Amino acid sequence: IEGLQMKDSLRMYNSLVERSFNDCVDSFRRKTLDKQEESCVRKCVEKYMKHQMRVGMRFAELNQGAPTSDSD
Amino acid sequence: IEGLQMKDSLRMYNSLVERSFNDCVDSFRRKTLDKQEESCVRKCVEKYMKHQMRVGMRFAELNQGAPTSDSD
Amino acid sequence: IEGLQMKDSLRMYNSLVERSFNDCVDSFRRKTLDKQEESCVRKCVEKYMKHQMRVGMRFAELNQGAPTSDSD
Amino acid sequence: MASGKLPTEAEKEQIFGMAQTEMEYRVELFNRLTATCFNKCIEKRYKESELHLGENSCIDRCVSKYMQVNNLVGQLLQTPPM
Amino acid sequence: MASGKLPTEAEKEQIFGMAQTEMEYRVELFNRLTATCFNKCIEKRYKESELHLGENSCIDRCVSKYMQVNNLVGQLLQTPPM
Amino acid sequence: MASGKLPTEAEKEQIFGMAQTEMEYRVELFNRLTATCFNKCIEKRYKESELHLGENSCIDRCVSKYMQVNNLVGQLLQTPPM
Repeated sequence: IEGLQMKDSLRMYNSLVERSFNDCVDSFRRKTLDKQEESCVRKCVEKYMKHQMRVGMRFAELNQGAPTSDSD
Repeated sequence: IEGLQMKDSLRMYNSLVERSFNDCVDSFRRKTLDKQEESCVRKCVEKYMKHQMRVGMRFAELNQGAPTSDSD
Repeated sequence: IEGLQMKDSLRMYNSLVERSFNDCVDSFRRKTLDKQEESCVRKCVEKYMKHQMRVGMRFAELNQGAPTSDSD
Repeated sequence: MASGKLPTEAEKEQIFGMAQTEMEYRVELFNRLTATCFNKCIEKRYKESELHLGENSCIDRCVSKYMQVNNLVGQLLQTPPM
Repeated sequence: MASGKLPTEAEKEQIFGMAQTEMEYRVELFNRLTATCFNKCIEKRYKESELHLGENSCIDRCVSKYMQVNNLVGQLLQTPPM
Repeated sequence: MASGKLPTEAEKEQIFGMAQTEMEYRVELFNRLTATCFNKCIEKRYKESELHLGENSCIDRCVSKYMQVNNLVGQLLQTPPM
């Protein structure tokens, strides 16, 4: 089970790298990241982690049948 | 082997949920599905199952080297 | 470990088939590949293998901390 | 499993296998849900590192709708069409 | 495996492992083929729940062409490009 | 593992498990990197079977930048935001 969690978080890690690379890097005229690309990757990762945390909370609520705060 | 089939059908299930969600749900002004979205999901799932069944038949035929009915 | 490599190369194989099919086949008026589609698949596969080899060399260099030939 | 009896080794293994499959299913559901709602709700220009109000409420509704689709598909696959 | 001899435990395990890998390969081939042909052939507006004539013949040809590409790639990977 | 002692069976298994997970991680990194750089750098019309100069240098830079993003994400996930 521990091994499974480890594997899963490594897969999440790899998919986050791919996503931020795809969304932030489009020029291949240099072989190092420029300031703008680096800043974009930072924001992408932070946003993704916050997003994932929020999804996790909602997901847990729905699985426990708890009422949600957002009215329809 | 049984475990593998189980795992595989759960993966298929998850991918069908993702597909029908992506194709049918685009508005996030409410937190429940409206009639149109629900009907779209139903049709998507039914079409997908029929599609999969037909692909399965053709796949089996080709694997057995059986002649196909469709002329070139 | 050997089993893992086998599994991995079969996954690579399947993804290359999917990629070349997606990039090269768009018409479904016949049930056999025409000359142009077949030639496209051949080139796609050859390019992909050469690409993968080059990526592999660069990847290995970076993992060993070796200097790369391309200046920034 | 017969009631009033302790599970045998084989039964224990089967139960453990099912629990693992169930967990893998839930992990995959969560991962697909997370990626899908990120695509649907989050601005890709990444100007800020905070989620703004619109993104937050979009996420809540997206999770809710995704789980509804998940339940609906589950129902549909149990009752074969026609 | 030597002919005329029963397989040892280790050989049995190896054979079983190969059969499992082969099955996983075919399952993945089928899943990718199914998803790809759905993308190429099926109308995404989902007005009906039936497959219409055009979709059905598209599926048949798509499966046939996909398997041809599968075979062609297999041939190409066995003869290394110069 | 205590220094000066041989690893027990359980420790050996754990070490082997970690090595396998590490290898699976690297294989997945390599596969995603390969597919991503193919999408970013290679012409999809497939007129030739050779990689031309522009594609080759794009691949080199793409691999380099991808690994930088990989390292950056690793740093960011170790220092929690705020």
